Amino acid sequence: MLTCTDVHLHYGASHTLRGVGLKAEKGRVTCLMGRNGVGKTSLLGAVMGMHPVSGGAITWEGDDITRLPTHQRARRGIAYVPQGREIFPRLTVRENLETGFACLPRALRHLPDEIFDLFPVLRDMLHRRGGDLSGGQQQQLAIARALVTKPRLLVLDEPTEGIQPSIIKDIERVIRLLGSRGDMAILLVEQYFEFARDLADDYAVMDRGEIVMAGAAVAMEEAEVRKHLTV
Amino acid sequence: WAADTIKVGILHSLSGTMAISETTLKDAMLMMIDDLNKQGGLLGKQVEPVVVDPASNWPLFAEKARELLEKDKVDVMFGCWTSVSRKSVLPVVEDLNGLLFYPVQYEGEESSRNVFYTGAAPNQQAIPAVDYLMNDLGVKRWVLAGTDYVYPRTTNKILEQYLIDKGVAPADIMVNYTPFGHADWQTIVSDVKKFGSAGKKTAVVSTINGDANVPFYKELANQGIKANDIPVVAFSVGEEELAGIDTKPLVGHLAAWNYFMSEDSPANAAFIKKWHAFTKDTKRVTNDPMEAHFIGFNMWVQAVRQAGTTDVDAVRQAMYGQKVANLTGGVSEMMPNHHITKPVLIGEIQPDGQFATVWQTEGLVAGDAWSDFIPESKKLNADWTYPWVCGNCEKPKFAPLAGM
Amino acid sequence: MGPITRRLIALESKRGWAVLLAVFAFAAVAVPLLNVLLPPDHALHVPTYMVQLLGKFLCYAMLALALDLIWGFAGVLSLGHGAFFALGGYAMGMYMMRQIGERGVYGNADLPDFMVFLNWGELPWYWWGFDSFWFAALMAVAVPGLLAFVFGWLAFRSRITGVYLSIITQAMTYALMLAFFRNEMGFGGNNGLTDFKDILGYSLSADGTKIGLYVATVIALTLAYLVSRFIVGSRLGRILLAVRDAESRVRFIGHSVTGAKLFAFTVSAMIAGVAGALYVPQVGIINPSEFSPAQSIEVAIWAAVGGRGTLFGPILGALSVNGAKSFFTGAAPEVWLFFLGGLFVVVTLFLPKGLVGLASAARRLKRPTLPVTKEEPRNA
Amino acid sequence: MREAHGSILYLDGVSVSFDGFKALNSLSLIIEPGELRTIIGPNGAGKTTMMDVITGKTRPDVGAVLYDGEVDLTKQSEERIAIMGIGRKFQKPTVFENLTVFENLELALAGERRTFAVLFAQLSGTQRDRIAEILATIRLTARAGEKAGTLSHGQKQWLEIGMLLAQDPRLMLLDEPVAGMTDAETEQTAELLVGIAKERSVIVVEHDMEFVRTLASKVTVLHEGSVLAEGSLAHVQADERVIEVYLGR
Amino acid sequence: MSRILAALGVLVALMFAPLAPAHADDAAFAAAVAGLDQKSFPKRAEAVATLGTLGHARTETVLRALADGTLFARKEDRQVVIGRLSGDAYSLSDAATGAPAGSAPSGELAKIIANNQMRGQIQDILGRFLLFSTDAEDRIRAADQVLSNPDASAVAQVRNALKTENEPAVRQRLERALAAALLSGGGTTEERLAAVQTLGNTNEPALRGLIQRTAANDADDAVRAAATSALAAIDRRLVFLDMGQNLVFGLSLGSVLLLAAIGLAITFGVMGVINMAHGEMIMLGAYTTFVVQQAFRAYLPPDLFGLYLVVAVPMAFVVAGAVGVAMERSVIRFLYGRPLETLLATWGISLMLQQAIRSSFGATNREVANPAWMSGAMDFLGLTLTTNRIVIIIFAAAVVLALAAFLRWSAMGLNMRAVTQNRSMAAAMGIPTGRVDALTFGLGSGIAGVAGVALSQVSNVSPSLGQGYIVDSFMVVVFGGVGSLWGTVVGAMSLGIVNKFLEPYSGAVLAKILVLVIIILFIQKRPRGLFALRGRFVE
Ligand SMILES: Nc1ncnc2c1ncn2[C@@H]1O[C@H](COP(=O)(O)OP(=O)(O)OP(=O)(O)O)[C@@H](O)[C@H]1O
Ligand SMILES: Nc1ncnc2c1ncn2[C@@H]1O[C@H](COP(=O)(O)OP(=O)(O)OP(=O)(O)O)[C@@H](O)[C@H]1O
Ligand SMILES: [Mg+2]
Ligand SMILES: [Mg+2]
Repeated sequence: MLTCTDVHLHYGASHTLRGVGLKAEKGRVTCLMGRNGVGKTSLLGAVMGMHPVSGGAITWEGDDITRLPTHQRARRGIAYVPQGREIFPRLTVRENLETGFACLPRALRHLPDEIFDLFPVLRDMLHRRGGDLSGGQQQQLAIARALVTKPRLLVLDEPTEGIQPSIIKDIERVIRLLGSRGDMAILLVEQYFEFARDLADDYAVMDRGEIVMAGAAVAMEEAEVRKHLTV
Repeated sequence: WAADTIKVGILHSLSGTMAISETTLKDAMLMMIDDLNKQGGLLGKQVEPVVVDPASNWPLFAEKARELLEKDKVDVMFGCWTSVSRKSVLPVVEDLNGLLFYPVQYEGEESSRNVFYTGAAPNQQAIPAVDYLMNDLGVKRWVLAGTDYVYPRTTNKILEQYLIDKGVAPADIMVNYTPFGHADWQTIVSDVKKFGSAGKKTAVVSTINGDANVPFYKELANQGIKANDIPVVAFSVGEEELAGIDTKPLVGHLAAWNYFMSEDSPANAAFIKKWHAFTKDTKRVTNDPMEAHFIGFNMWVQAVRQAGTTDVDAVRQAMYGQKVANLTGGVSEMMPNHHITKPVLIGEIQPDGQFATVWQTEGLVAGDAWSDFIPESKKLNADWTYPWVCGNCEKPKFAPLAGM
Repeated sequence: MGPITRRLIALESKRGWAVLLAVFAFAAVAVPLLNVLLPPDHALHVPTYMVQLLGKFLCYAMLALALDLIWGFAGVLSLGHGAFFALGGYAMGMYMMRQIGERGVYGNADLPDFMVFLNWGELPWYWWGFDSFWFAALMAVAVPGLLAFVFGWLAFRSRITGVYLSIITQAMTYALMLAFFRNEMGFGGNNGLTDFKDILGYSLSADGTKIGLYVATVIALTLAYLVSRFIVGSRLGRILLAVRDAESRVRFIGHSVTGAKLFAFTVSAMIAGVAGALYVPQVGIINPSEFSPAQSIEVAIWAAVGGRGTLFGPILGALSVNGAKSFFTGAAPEVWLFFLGGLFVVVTLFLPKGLVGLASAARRLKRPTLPVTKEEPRNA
Repeated sequence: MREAHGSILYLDGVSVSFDGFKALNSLSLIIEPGELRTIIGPNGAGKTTMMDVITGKTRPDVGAVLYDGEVDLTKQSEERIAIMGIGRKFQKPTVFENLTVFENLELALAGERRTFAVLFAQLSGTQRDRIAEILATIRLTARAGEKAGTLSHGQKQWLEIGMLLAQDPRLMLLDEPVAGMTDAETEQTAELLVGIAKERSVIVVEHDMEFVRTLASKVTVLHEGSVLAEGSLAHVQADERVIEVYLGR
Repeated sequence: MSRILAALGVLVALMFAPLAPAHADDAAFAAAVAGLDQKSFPKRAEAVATLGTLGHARTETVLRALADGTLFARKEDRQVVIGRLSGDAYSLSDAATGAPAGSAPSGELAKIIANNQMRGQIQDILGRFLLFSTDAEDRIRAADQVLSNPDASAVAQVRNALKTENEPAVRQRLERALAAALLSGGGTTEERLAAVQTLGNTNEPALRGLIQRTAANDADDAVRAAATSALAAIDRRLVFLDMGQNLVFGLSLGSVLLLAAIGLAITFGVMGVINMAHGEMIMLGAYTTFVVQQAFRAYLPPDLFGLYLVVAVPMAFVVAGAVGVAMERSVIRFLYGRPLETLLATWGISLMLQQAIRSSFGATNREVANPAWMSGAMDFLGLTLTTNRIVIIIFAAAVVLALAAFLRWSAMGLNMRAVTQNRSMAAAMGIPTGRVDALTFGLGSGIAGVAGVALSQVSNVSPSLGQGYIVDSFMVVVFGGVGSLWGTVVGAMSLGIVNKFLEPYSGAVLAKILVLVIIILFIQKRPRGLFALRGRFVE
């Protein structure tokens, strides 16, 4: 289980996360919502160790990972689908996927077929450079790349951005499937309310660097949440 | 100002491209000053070296010279290697009436009241060397290869004129220039080889400068140009440069200087011994510009003693006719044109990195500031003796200096 | 008061002007006075060689300023700025060579000495006109400007950016260096132009001339600074910054990237040319080594040490690096490179914004944003 | 050519290929003045490439791209095209990170473009008001003085839209303008665009069907570089092929 | 004159007995040996000539000693001795008789020095002895000796040698030598015509010169005409040969450029670090070579000396690589994404490294010798290929291929590229970015060090060695297209070749300028280098 307790984060002088607490359990999909600029990405960044937190603790599978460098976290089974795709532009699609091998033992270093079942375009484009793909193709690649690492915690930052509806549906199915398998915790940031609502087992809403609502999805009051999402 | 020491400025690059050559001269100066102090100094005072690093940067030479003269108030400076560094310092020493001893062979065509040239002028190096090749080795075809700057250009111009005067056909002269630090000599060496295969004895007169020599000689060796096929006579390659090259394939190639470390004279043996003791390294070599500094420094010391002061004007006047035993067994004398008399030696490279003298002038040759082979310069006169103060003119130019 | 005047005044804040004036007054008035009025043994006396040294450094500062205009603001790292500097220097050097007249060693009023002894028959055409100071002064600006314009036009039009641009500017200066080394070029080859006697009739060895040149340099630097300030403070300056960040995006909002860069590059080259023209009479020599790529890289180093993109920083950087160099080569001639090299490393690691980073870090506590922009939102 | 006359944008038989891969395949499209057009299509269908062609970023291998019925855009530089009144929001937000939000808008603002003129240009009162208005629209008034680089992803999207508004183009190209926006913001954006389209032509690319519905415009479906279907949203949504390649079941 | 005398002497000697006679006049020989110890070089040369004419059994020994510098005059009695260094002193044997003559320290001996002219004589004399050596190599060398100094006087000997020669390679050489000797005077018209035929299909410049002279000066019209057409044929072939030669020169220059640049293709091309200390990494490699060489000289038997390069390559890689890693960890890693600062910091580091080397090794050049297997030249289809250049071409190719394979196929290679393209995302994929950065930089530096080993073989080793390469290296990497290894290869080769094709026409200085101008113009056409990365991700 991932737990964030009282996480604070600063960019220079600006206090972006102000004591955030969050949990993501294995076998469940935790959805994080909030308006632009409230700190969702920053929180995921804190979980990944992209930016050092200025206070609080993050634990994963019982260990304190607050100060671990990013790649160590990845090696502990945390995979990240960042906002803005962050594809390696000059690596081919295959090579992009293979970067995920870095946290796998040698025996497990192969590309699972499921990935291509989920994103058939990638199979056709294995030799095209990542940077040449269209926006949506890149987004698919980013998700696939995270799955290559066989994660136990999957962190997704607006994974549906720029993806065509039919594939969004596929992604939704996959996330649900992965979530229900029970061995993976999923932390999902999503603006698209219906998508989030349909997927979430748990939810949390952020505003101005704080968690303002949280709980099980079944108990979520849609109107309340929507209020936090409107300006 | 009754300073309690006499200050000697040392203006040699200790970093940058010229450090390769100039660092040694700084060490040599320190050694000689140290030696002098051990013998009781000068005019009852200790001599204090002031070392600066002009870093192979020409404007910095001027800056440092000014600093030495104005801030450190040195009584004399020993320094410079390249002509351009000297040219850069020249206005400064003239402006502030300083004294500079310049120890390197150069292209001539200069005469300054404030500079003493203890290295060779073209007539003390190039012309005798060509004479030797022509008369003793029977060379009929000539390659004049140089780095593209003023010293080689001038020297080659003088030589070309000289050769043509001696009846060499222009077709038998090949002139080639390369950039500074030229590292790829394949084409040129193979051209030389071709040029040399015309059936006439061919020689290369090299004014190739500095770093470029190492790859040049390596290429010569590899393309199999042997000294007895096409000898190369160099004017800028001395013991110091050879120390950086494997000389075994180069045995027999030549150099023309006024001093070789291999000279068999007691003075030289003593000098080398001191040098090895001073540098604590018995492998360190000595070379021609070091000897030039040796002569220049001793002349200056004598002149100061004679004048009883380090005052520049007085010392200058005392310099003329000053005689100093050089390291090759002769006695060099300072001429009124600020050049000295020197023997001209031709040496062949030996496997141990030394030169063996194979020819030398009968007596000593006096340096010419103005070459006889350049029409405009032939008529010029260089004579700085009091009161006819005239360095580059046909008639007196300066009024007698005040107080003299 | 016209809008331009208003903008000129708005270039600096009140404090900015005060500081600028103070520095200017100190440099242009106090330093010469301390030299002339105080006796040489006075503690505050500034010796003439020091004045001359400062003059030389200020020329370097101007060159660094010129580079900052194009590098700091448009992101175009020119590694060939030494070329513009040297060309300006050669223009002035040619004028001073012509001034020597019959006082050359060969007494030939028609030809410079180096041409005489290499047997040149007559003065090459590109030396014509350099008998006139004003022509030379014009050329000192026009030649670098024109070269920059043509070169820049070719390069920017072809969208050569980043290191590619840096390298071709380097190739340019390198090629010019090799060309000027050639004696056939008629610029004195490696020895360059030396042995100058006087400028505008004043003897170069006279203290008065030295101080005059120094003051001229201070004034020129100040003007160059103000011109640069004006440019970077204008909307064009903002476009340059935008070009630095995302060049192609600028095109999509309709601004001409080529035009903006070309303008800055040309102005920058002209400033460098002026710096070179002032430099030569003060150091007494101009030779092709000023074209050497290492020299141009060093200019970038000065700018970086001082703080890129601040105009003032590069000036500070040039002064301090050269001051340090001057000091260390005298004080620790054998090991000074350790000090200088170490200085560069320390500055990068601990002063990421250069020397001015020190000052502005302190100032930022009081002033929240950039001077040019802080007004806008309030009015909006 | 007759068809081109009177249209604001006219694409005919445009093909673009990269190393043999056809990103656009004989694409034809006509936009009328004042029209709002939505373009949808699977990932990789060529939507962004089409915009690249229109704005001069990519040159087509063959085909005609005419603006205003006569200007051949394939012969124009990016600057010229922008000056002629075609503005674009990029799929991946690209703003000038080292300029403030305000300055980003100032540069985009319609007006002087000549190099010497911008050297002396100054903002007039009305221009300032315009920028203020836009800042309010994109809800970045509070951050006007901050460097654009510090904005969050969504805020950069907004800033891009703001820059487009400031540019005041005759033809606006928006590549996924609501990606990363909340549902409420999406709605607002839709309203904004509908408003804008009253005076100028707008082309929007989006995958968000809700948004497309709100726009209530003619929809073009692109697939493998050419037009697959065209018509009202309801019409294309009912098209089997569109469901197959794009919408999914 | 003395040369001809010597030759004549040999001739006489050989006419009496093909191998050196055993009972010549010992007294005359001793006198000639004593004559070597004179101040005047011309006199010494005469003595050498006399030695040649005497054809004494010890002639060869004495002349060899003279050439090798082991012939001395004992200072006290001016006895001419051959000295062999044993310990601090020389053990001596009388030069004239070979009798032991005790030993003496070097101070008591004056070396008898041969000058150029004498060495030439000795070579001629000894060379012709070799025509009858039992070793085919020796005979070829002797024939070449005649060939390079053709002289009418050699005709008889060469004919003699041809009578007994069976080795085809030697025969061919001898025939040419004979032809050359005949053309140099002494041959009949028919013989000369035949000689022109024989030499007409060679390309050696020396022989071309001979034919040219024949075409101009021969007494006989027919011979002149034959020579003229042979000359034309040779010149036609030479045009192609010249092109071939230029190509080889170009490839060789290209390889040097490539080696200098290849490390930079990693640190700058792949990592994006503007590494101004790159040249100093090359320098470190060169100094490592020097140190290894000195160690070999000091501690290992001389016959192993040739292997010092084999040791130097890995050593240089390790030394430069380690310095690179240290540099990366201590400075550069704080500067990623700030290319400006890396420029500044690495410049500072480069200054310090230079000074460090200067302080510890001295400011002057250090001598690095070519091992025997890297010296000399070989003939290939009429092209002279110097061995060290060929080795360098091959070495450069090997380094590039190894590196390309590493980057392409190893996991590390992939990680390197990923890290440099997007550092934080690479970390999120579990790649230890810090280690990868350090190793990448170390690899680039190490390769630069390896390049230093090669460059020490053609160039000088001094503290400012690196400065000489830095500009060219950046030029090559950028011209080829940053980030493309093949670009670097092609860039280096094309610059090398263009330079070498221009040089014969324009001279070295202009060629260099022209190459720079070509780079500037070429970049206009390809603003991102030869092998530009294309695609939508590049702006
Ligand atoms: N690198 C940074 N430097 C300074 N400020 C930053 C930085 N990254 C983000 N911020 C600021 O921190 C705040 C939170 O940003 P964050 O990216 O976490 O928002 P978000 O909730 O993910 O928004 P969005 O939905 O737009 O992606 C924003 O106000 C943003 O401007
Ligand atoms: N430079 C290029 N090199 C190779 N392929 C390219 C290049 N540019 C685009 N493509 C390919 O062209 C196709 C069209 O890309 P484009 O970006 O236009 O798609 P899109 O319709 O905008 O998709 P999305 O909805 O995902 O943004 C894609 O398959 C893409 O991979
Ligand atoms: Mg976000
Ligand atoms: Mg797209």
